Amino acid sequence: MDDSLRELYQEVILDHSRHPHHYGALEGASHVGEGYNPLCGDRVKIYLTVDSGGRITNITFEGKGCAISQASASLMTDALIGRTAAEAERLMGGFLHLVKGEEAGGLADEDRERLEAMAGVSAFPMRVKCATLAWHTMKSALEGGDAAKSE
Amino acid sequence: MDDSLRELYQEVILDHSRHPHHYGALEGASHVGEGYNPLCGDRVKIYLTVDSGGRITNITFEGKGCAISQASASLMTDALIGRTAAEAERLMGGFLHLVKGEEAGGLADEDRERLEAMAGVSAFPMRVKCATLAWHTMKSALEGGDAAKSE
Amino acid sequence: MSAHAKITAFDPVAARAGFAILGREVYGRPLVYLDNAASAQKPRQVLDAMRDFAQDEYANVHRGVHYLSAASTERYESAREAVRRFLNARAADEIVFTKGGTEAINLVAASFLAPKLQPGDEIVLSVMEHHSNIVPWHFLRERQGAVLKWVDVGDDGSLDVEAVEAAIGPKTKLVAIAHMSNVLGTVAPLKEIVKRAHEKGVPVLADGCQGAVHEIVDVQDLDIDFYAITGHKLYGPTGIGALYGKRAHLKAMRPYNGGGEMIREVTREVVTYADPPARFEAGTPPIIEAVGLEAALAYLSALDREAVATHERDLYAYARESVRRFNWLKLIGDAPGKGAILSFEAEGMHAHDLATILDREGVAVRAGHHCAQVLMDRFGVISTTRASFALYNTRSEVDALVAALAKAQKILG
Amino acid sequence: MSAHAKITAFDPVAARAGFAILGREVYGRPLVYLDNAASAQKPRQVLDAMRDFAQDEYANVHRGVHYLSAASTERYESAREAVRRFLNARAADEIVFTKGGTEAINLVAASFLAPKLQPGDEIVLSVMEHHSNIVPWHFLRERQGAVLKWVDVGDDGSLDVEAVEAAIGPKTKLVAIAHMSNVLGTVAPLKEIVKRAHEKGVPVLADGCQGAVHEIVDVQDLDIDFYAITGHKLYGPTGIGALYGKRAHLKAMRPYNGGGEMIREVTREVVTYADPPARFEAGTPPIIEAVGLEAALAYLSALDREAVATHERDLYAYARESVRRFNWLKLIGDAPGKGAILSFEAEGMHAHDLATILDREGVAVRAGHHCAQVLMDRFGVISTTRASFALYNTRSEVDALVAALAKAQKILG
Ligand SMILES: Cc1ncc(COP(=O)(O)O)c(C=O)c1O
Ligand SMILES: Cc1ncc(COP(=O)(O)O)c(C=O)c1O
Repeated sequence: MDDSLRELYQEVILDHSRHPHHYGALEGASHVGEGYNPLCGDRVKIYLTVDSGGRITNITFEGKGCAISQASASLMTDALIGRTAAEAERLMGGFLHLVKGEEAGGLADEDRERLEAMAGVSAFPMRVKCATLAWHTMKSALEGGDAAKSE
Repeated sequence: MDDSLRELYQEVILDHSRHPHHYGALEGASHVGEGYNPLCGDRVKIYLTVDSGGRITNITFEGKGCAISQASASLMTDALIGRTAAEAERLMGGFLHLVKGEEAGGLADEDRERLEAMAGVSAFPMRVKCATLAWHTMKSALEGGDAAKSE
Repeated sequence: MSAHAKITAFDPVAARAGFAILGREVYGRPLVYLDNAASAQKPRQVLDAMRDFAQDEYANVHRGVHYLSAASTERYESAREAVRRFLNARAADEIVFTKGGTEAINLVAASFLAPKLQPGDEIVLSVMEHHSNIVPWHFLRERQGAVLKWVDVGDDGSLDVEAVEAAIGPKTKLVAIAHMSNVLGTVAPLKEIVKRAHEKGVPVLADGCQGAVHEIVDVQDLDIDFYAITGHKLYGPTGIGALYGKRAHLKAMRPYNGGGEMIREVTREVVTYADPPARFEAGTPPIIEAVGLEAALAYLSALDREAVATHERDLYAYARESVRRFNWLKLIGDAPGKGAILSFEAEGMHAHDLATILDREGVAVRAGHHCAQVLMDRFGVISTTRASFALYNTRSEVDALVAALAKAQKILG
Repeated sequence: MSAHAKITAFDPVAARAGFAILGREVYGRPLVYLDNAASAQKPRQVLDAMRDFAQDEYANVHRGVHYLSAASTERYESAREAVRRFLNARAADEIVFTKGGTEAINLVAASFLAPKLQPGDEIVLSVMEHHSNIVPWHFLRERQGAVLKWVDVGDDGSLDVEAVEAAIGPKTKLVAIAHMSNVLGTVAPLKEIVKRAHEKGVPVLADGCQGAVHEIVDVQDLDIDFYAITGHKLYGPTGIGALYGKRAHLKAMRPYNGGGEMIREVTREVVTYADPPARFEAGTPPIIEAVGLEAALAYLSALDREAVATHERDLYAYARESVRRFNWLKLIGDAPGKGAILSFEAEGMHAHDLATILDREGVAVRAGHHCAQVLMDRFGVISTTRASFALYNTRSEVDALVAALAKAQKILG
């Protein structure tokens, strides 16, 4: 099998996509964002709660999509819960670099390790949008903005 | 000089274009037609009188145009004055064949001789419209139809 | 000629030699190109014709008296005649060159229908339409209050003439139907649809972007009002398509784009327009592309097209049979007489994941909504995976597809 | 670098080697192609790029995840970036691919101006416009009651910024001006026009179909709102052009054609649209042509464009000087700083007769109204003869033109 495929569809990705963490609606969410990938029609909805100190106390997501987008959303919830908005911002930036195969400067070592599984996407430029959909949606939810799309 | 050019711009053509026969408006014309060549913007106006027996007793023309279109109009007036509408129709058909380099079946020998000077146009497909403008206009004037265009 | 003789009258393996790209590899594996409904590859004859023309005879058309301009004009008008012949239109002036199939349909919406549309007027279209045969009508809904009447397809993807007829009412101003669906492969019963619509005085436009590639089209026999084609699916170049329109319609229509070539006379105060087809061809047309399209139609027409169709249907039947072993694979579209398009949903596997894995095996298929979101809704899916076949595909390529699907299942399943 | 050094930095004779067609004969004489304002010939690089791409990398763009589709998409978007660079636009999403210059202007008329136009609103344009920058505005006059305000040119063909400013009133909604006239060669003082128009809050569209070929364009420096170009005059393929539009304008504009790729979501009831530039690129775009256009821009950009401009101006000056001997020849358009276009009337000789005779001498010029009838009216002529120069023309070709003119005089004079 093609190495980059093995890299892309590695066990941890498939696990996350089959059994996503924090899946479902979140009652009493303080922020909600909706994302749409016009390329494939996939959608994602992100719910989150930010406490008075600006810390993200919970994140959940809903939606259907490919293994990449599902795993990415699932990994994202793990990575961002407990962060401040500013920390989340930096992490999101680092993630975008990671999946584009660029130098992911903004990531602390443990974050990089946690998200490393998504790095395989960089060998599949047409799939980068799948990986970033949830993250863009998260960003726009945090900013209270419009529905994101992965374009 | 190129033979086909000599053929096209032969003396009789240049003579007709410089000193066109039956040039000007015709008072009391029974039919009038206007022709327009959108390719170059040239116009021609044909006046004619048809008597009660259906014979064309007079034709004149006005307008500006290239040597080919002017000569063709001038030659046409000579050729058609005195003909019945039906005769004119046949002659016009023959002329169209002539300038396209096709077998000009419908032409009597003397008509063919008279119009032969225009046969050189057939080597210049882009100029056939110049040669036929007056004739198409004549036809539409006879039929009492719309302004002709040479298309 | 018997059906068997027809098959042997076309040899796909020999045909492949004319398509250099089919000999290439991707990721070290032989390319298996099964994305033909999106766009077909172009035979050497098309590329040669375009290059030779550009290198030897090119100039702008229509407006010049010089040699190259005359030569170019002749080639351009000869391409129009080739399209006329291909569709069996009555006259070449019923053929309008466009930039593609999409523009051809937009032209009908803007120049034929828009000027006479009243709020509440209805346009009948099917749920299997490509966005190119939906959005122009949505424009008329948004801007002029038109009402879109949707004709459903059966669960097997078949389109029923009775359903079309039932959707036609006293306010219907146009029926707009794909000759062949780019997802289901369904071939619409066009002739019968036209007959029923005409009985009610309603004109019919066919989106022939797929249909013209795989069916033999005779617009006179169909008695259809408008028929749109696109060059790049017909083994021709991008940047060109054509609209067939009955002369009486075209004559009555207002222009589409404004510019050079489509006018009769322009002054500061007024403008008058040229006759069709020039009226609808503003500006410098796709000249080199027209030459390429003529070469593509010549290429197609030199083949035994019945034999090609038989070959393509055989590929579909073989593929359909071959994927039976995958119980996780659900076909979408299986109407009788359908074209060689295999669309499916894969249980537990997303179309994009599947397509990515197939791609690394060298197998190019499409995943997504295929510009047919209304149809996706109809079948309750977000996207499908689609393998679409062309004349140069072979049974062994079907085998490669099947092997790649098995691999995908191993990875994702 | 001194002006002299710049001249030597471009060698037209060497450049000719890249254009196979320039080596051919017509009627047994060497071709002297002086119809470049109608369309330019294409260098080998352009033809190679198109062919190589079609033969090796072609598939439809955007919608596929497979290798060829990704490669194609990359090439297509790289072409967009090349246009951005060529015009120095801020961002690539300000570049919309069209089928040509004419469509680019129509797009602005239909999607930018039409939706906000009230009866009586005014559009300012000059009498030297090409029909492509007249008829779209006539449409708005016919259909929505717009008023066309015409800016005259001087007797030498020059366009005065004061005259443009004077035509702008409180009801002016757009100024639409050719960057360079295709008949007069006049170069409009675009930057100053934009400045004056913006002071009055009026946006400006430039028809750059000629201007972009001969001038170095910087849309940011010009601060212009829209700039239209066409591929085939830029030594590129037919079937493609582009519109630059400021992002804020494009974002606010409604779509043009409807179809695939320009949507966000389509249902039976509604449709939502993609962001620019996709919003304006319905259907399969001219993909192979975009690759060709990128090659053409690369070709141009690799040259010392100042040196090319100097060479072209030298050709014009030489031609102008050379035809002085013909007292029957009356130049039309002789504004300072004009481009290399020699238009003239010949006393006692009709332009078409002249062009026919020149043609048989191998000299390709244009005769007619050049899609500029309003300008013909302005100068009281029905048509002109036009010799228009490109980078590959030479002084000896000017000599050939002059010799052919002398011959024409002998035949017709
Ligand atoms: C000044 C000008 N504007 C617009 C156009 C139209 O360009 P196209 O015919 O490529 O659409 C032309 C050329 O024909 C032109 O010279
Ligand atoms: C059925 C159908 N209609 C219309 C189109 C649009 O054709 P084009 O993209 O060439 O304009 C396509 C292909 O994209 C199609 O498959």
